[in-house]
Amino acid sequence: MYEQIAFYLFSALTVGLFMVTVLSKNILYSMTSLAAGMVLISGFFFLLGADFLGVVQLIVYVGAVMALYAFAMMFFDATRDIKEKNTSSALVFLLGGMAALLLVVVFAAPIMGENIQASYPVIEGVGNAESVGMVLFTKYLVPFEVAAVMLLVAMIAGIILAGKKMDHSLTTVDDPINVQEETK
Amino acid sequence: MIGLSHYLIISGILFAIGLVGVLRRKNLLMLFFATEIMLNAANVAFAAVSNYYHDLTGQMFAFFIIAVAASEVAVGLGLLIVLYKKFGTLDLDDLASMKG
Amino acid sequence: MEKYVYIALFAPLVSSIFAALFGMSSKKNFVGVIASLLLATSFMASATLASYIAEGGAAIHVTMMEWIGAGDLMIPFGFMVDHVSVTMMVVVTLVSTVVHIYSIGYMDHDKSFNRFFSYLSAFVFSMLVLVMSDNFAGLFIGWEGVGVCSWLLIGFWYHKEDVSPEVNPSISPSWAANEAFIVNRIADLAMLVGIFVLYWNTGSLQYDVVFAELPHLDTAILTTAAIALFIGAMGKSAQFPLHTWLTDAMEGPTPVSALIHAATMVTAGVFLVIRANPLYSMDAVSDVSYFIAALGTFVAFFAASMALVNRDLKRIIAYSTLSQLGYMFAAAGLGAYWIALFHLAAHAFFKALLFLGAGNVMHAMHDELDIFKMGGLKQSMRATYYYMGIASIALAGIPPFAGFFSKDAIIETAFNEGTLILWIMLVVTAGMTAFYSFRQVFLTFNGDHRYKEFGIHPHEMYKFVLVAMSPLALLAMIAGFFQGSFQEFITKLLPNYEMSHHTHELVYYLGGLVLVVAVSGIALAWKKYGNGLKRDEKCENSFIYQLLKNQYYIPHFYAEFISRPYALVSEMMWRNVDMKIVDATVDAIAHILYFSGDKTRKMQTGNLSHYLNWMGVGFVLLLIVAAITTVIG
Amino acid sequence: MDNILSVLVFFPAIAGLLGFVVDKGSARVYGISVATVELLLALWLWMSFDTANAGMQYVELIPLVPDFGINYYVGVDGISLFIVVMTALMTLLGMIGMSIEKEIKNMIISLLFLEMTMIGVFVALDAIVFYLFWELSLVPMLYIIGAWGGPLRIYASVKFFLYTFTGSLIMLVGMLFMAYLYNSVSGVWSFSLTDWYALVLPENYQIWLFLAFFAGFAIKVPMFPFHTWLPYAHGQAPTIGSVILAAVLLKMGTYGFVRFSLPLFPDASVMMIWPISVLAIIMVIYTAMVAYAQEDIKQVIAYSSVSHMGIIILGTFAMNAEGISGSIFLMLSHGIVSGALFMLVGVIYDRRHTKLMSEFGGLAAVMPKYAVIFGFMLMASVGLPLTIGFVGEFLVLLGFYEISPIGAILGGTTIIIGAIYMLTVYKRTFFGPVTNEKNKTLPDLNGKELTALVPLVAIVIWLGVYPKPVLGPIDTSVKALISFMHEKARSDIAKDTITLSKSVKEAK
Repeated sequence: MYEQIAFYLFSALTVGLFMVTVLSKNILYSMTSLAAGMVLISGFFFLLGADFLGVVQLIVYVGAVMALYAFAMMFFDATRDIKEKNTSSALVFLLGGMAALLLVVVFAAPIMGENIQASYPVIEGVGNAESVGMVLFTKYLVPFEVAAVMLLVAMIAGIILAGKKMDHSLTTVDDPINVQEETK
Repeated sequence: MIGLSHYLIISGILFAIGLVGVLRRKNLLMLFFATEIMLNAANVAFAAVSNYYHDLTGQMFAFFIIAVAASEVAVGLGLLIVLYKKFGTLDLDDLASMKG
Repeated sequence: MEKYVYIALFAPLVSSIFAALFGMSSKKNFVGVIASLLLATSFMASATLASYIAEGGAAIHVTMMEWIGAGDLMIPFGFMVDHVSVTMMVVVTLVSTVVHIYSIGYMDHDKSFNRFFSYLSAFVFSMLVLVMSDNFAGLFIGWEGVGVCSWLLIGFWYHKEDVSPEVNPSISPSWAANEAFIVNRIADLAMLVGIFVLYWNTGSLQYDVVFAELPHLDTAILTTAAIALFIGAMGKSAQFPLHTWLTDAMEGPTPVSALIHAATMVTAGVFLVIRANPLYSMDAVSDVSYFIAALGTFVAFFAASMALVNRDLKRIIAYSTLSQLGYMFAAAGLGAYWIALFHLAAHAFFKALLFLGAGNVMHAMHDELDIFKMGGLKQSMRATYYYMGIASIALAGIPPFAGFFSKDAIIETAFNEGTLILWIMLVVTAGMTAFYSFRQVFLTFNGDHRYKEFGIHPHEMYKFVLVAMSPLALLAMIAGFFQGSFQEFITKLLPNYEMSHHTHELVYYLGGLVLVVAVSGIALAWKKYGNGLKRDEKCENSFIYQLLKNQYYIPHFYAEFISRPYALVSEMMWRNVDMKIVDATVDAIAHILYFSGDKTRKMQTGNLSHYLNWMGVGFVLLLIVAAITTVIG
Repeated sequence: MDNILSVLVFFPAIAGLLGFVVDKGSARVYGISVATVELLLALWLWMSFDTANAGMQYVELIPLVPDFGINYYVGVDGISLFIVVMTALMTLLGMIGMSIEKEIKNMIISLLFLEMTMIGVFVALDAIVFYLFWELSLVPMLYIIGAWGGPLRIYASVKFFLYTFTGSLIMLVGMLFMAYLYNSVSGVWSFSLTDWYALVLPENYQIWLFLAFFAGFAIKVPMFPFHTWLPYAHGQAPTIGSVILAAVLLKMGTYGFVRFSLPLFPDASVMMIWPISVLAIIMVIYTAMVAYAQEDIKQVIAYSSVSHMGIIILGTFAMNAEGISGSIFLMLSHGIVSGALFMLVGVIYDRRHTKLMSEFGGLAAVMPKYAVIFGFMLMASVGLPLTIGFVGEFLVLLGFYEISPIGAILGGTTIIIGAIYMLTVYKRTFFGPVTNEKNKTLPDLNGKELTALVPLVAIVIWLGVYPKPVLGPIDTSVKALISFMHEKARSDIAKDTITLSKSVKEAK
């Protein structure tokens, strides 16, 4: 009963908030509703017993990613309304609607593999964070490390692209060597 | 009783919302937002499947998706800043330079 | 004895290669002399072999080496000298020796003198391979070889231009050469089929093996083989409907006409039927044999009729050759193989003589061939006149010359077999033969000197040429007396053919009848042409005359209904089918790809949003597929 | 010299690489010397070849991708030996007779690479290696046509490349499926032909695989109606390109039929006899007629090539030793004769820069040596006995007669219509008066051209009179092939059609 109420509440709210994100003309509204939606998504995760994932969602998405967006927005003129030529919105909504409908059809259809064997079954009596940790640091160790490297790379890339010589755009300079010399 | 299908359907609807955003918006930042929505929709589906099949693989996937999303935002936003500095806009209609 | 076989066979080849070495240099008399000497050597060797065989020697088989060996097929270069082939060898080498010597004189002024001897000797070699081979494949080598030499020699004066058929029915030497080659090829295909049939049913192509197997074969197979081989023979021997090339082949130098298109090559068909007599004398193929006889008779009559009105000296002789070949086929078809062979030999002598005589006339008349423009040549060309007279008497079948014995035997055979229609036609043809032979002789040598208005001063041929012709003249006169001994000689190999008792009683009446017909033909010719040319407009404009003059419109028919449509269809195949259908289809596929790329290029607007829209479309399409499969599955 | 085959394959390529450092002026001499050495090696291979042995000889096997059973696996038998020798010979003679001055060095290098790929195709016993060489052969030819060709060269070379490439991709799919089938039966991966031979497939698989291979081979041959790339390629290619294309590249298709289609899919081959022979007969007659309608001498010879390839196909599908031996011999003879004919056309093209028959006439008087050699090749082309052309044609028609008398007769019309178009060309070019002023002073063959052509004339006569040294080894291998196919065939009708030795039928 609890679960049902929570599910429908979260569903209604996320759908609503994300609609606002997608349709709003103001970036600030969009971002705020997106952040709110993310929080509610973590609610789904808690409902689904993926506690660790929910926490990660909150920390990474709502915390880090949204903060990053917020900072980035400061470079742009965020308070102004965005002027866009939203042509052929009929097509867009047709495609979106069809996609939703079809996804519903596909997902509503009985899942074929009723006898799917769980390759990393949830261990009874062990907490979610523990079991995630066990799988992550055994079976998924290599991907985990790769992901870590990827994050590092992304961080450096972000710094290089946005930081340092903020008054020189690396893509517009004709002679990168001179820029390097200047930076020295 | 809330079943797997419920979660999958809500995930589908969320994905479709993200898709509408991707298709409709011209502002690159908005496209990023829409992409995040789609990624989150996928995460919900993964978590749901993981839960209903008692298999942690789904959560692992969702976990990595979050990692990828974080990196994407970091790099993507950096690029957006460069782009904005160069062209002074983030509107795709103004950025079309690769006409075939 | 084997060495004589090799000498007889390879002396002409050596001669050919020797002459070919000088093929591109200017005229060298010694080339002709050496070629003639080598040919004479070959004749000597052949004669030696003939006497050896005549004295009762066993047939000689030599196998030089393996030629083609694949699967179960084994074809050697094998040669066989037996009664039939030795007869042919003697005839071929004799006539060709004479023709070689004759050519030294005749080709005197031709700048391609050496080349001519090379071709001529190559022809003799091919012909010898043809007659001496001990298997069908070897026969086919010679068969095609003589075809090529014939092509080379008909087209010897290749530099002449094509003219319209009204001016010269042969159009040009090169045209005539191609016609001869292609028509012969049609028959050769049938011959190949005959060879295939025999191979797949007897497992060999050796004569002895094949003939030994024949009695075990189906009637259908035998009939197929007999028909196919005979069609092959029809091409080489220019039987209707493949006859048109022979008269056109007269474009070649006259010695060539004498050797190839009278004495030797065209008789190859007859030789084939004689060689394959075990096949053709079988009861199972009696219908085919009868057809051969009937066709031969028809051709004899048909060709003679065209000779009646022709004005071209060489073409008249060519028609008479055709007609005589018909006689030979009639005899062979009726089972009288030895008589056919006898007529073949006798005909070779007097017909070669006739052609060589015609060559002298041509030489004298500066290549003018229209007998209406000649006349009264006997004063200036007495020897030639006698030679042609002898040959014509022999051809007309007046005793005691050779033609009487051989031709009369054929006519008797037709009577003996009870094929009355054939007999009547052959008798009538004998009369026509006499008429046209003497029409030609009288128009050429007797009467007024019509050539004078064209400013021609005829002169006799060189002495040595005339001497060289004498053996042929002698044989044309006396060959008939050897009929009995020849029969005795040849029937050791060939089935004997004896007249029935009834025919034997009537033989004098029959011979007398033929003789009367022939003499009346000559008399008619004398009456009409003996004292010069009197043209009869009414007769010349009559339908029959025009029909005969235009060769029954057969060349015209072939040109209109075979050559032209072939060219048109070929052109259409290329321009319409190949270019517009086959190739266009390929190009159309390429164009579809190209245009679809060209059209879809507009999708590349450079606007990311548009790309994303297209991506959305693709995503939805994929979803549709997924949905359909989940719902259905 | 156990690895003579590798030497044969890679020597020209390595020499070609070294050719980049050779001085431009001596590039031609360099190319000719390399090709001569290659020919000598090929002749050495022939001399030391064990003619009594029907199997593969000089086999080399080096694993390349062991997990998928891909090996560098080469060997020769009687079927491929002579094609290899002919390839070396034609490359050499083509180079000697070549008149190209422009970018001679690049041409020589292209030719040497082409030689590697061609020899590679004929000695490869591994499907992947075969495919590799097969496709690589397109590249140098693309350059040769595209860089040295006539005005339409780009169109012609692209058409040649894409058309044949499409076919071979389908063949590749067939090869992969074949390997998959082999894997599913035996559990290991293998692309080795000798392994594949052992695999007996159900008939429905055979048909599909046969068709996949057919697509590759038929376009290469080229069979009607896939032939239209050929006249363009020949029409635009420089002389040397046409020579190699006609002499060797086309043979890859027919060789493929003998090496792959027949032994791998005996039942399917027997089932496909009818459709294929109908195509082949159409090809023989139709292209011969088209050849007759041409105005360009080179196009006549190009179409005549197609027509003769039809005869080769007929022989291949005769399913008896006579027919298949004949078709392989005909491959050689067609290679020699059509190569020579293209060289001959190149001779007058060099002098007059036109190939239209209407521009010529009476050349026999002006260029007698040329006319004689052309005449020899013409006679070989129309299949005159005692020339090389007859032996193969005779055997093929003889062999096919057993399958179908009507088919053999229809195919046999080639001796008539072949004579028609060839004699017409000869008459229009060489006979008649010399009408065109420009032709009156044409020089006859020079030493270079004679050096290239006279050996071909000698071969034409030698192998016409005494084909045994070549036909013998071919026949030995073909007999082994036939008995292998007979053993392997599943259906009775196929067993019955593939005959071991039944030339003498039961006397009825």
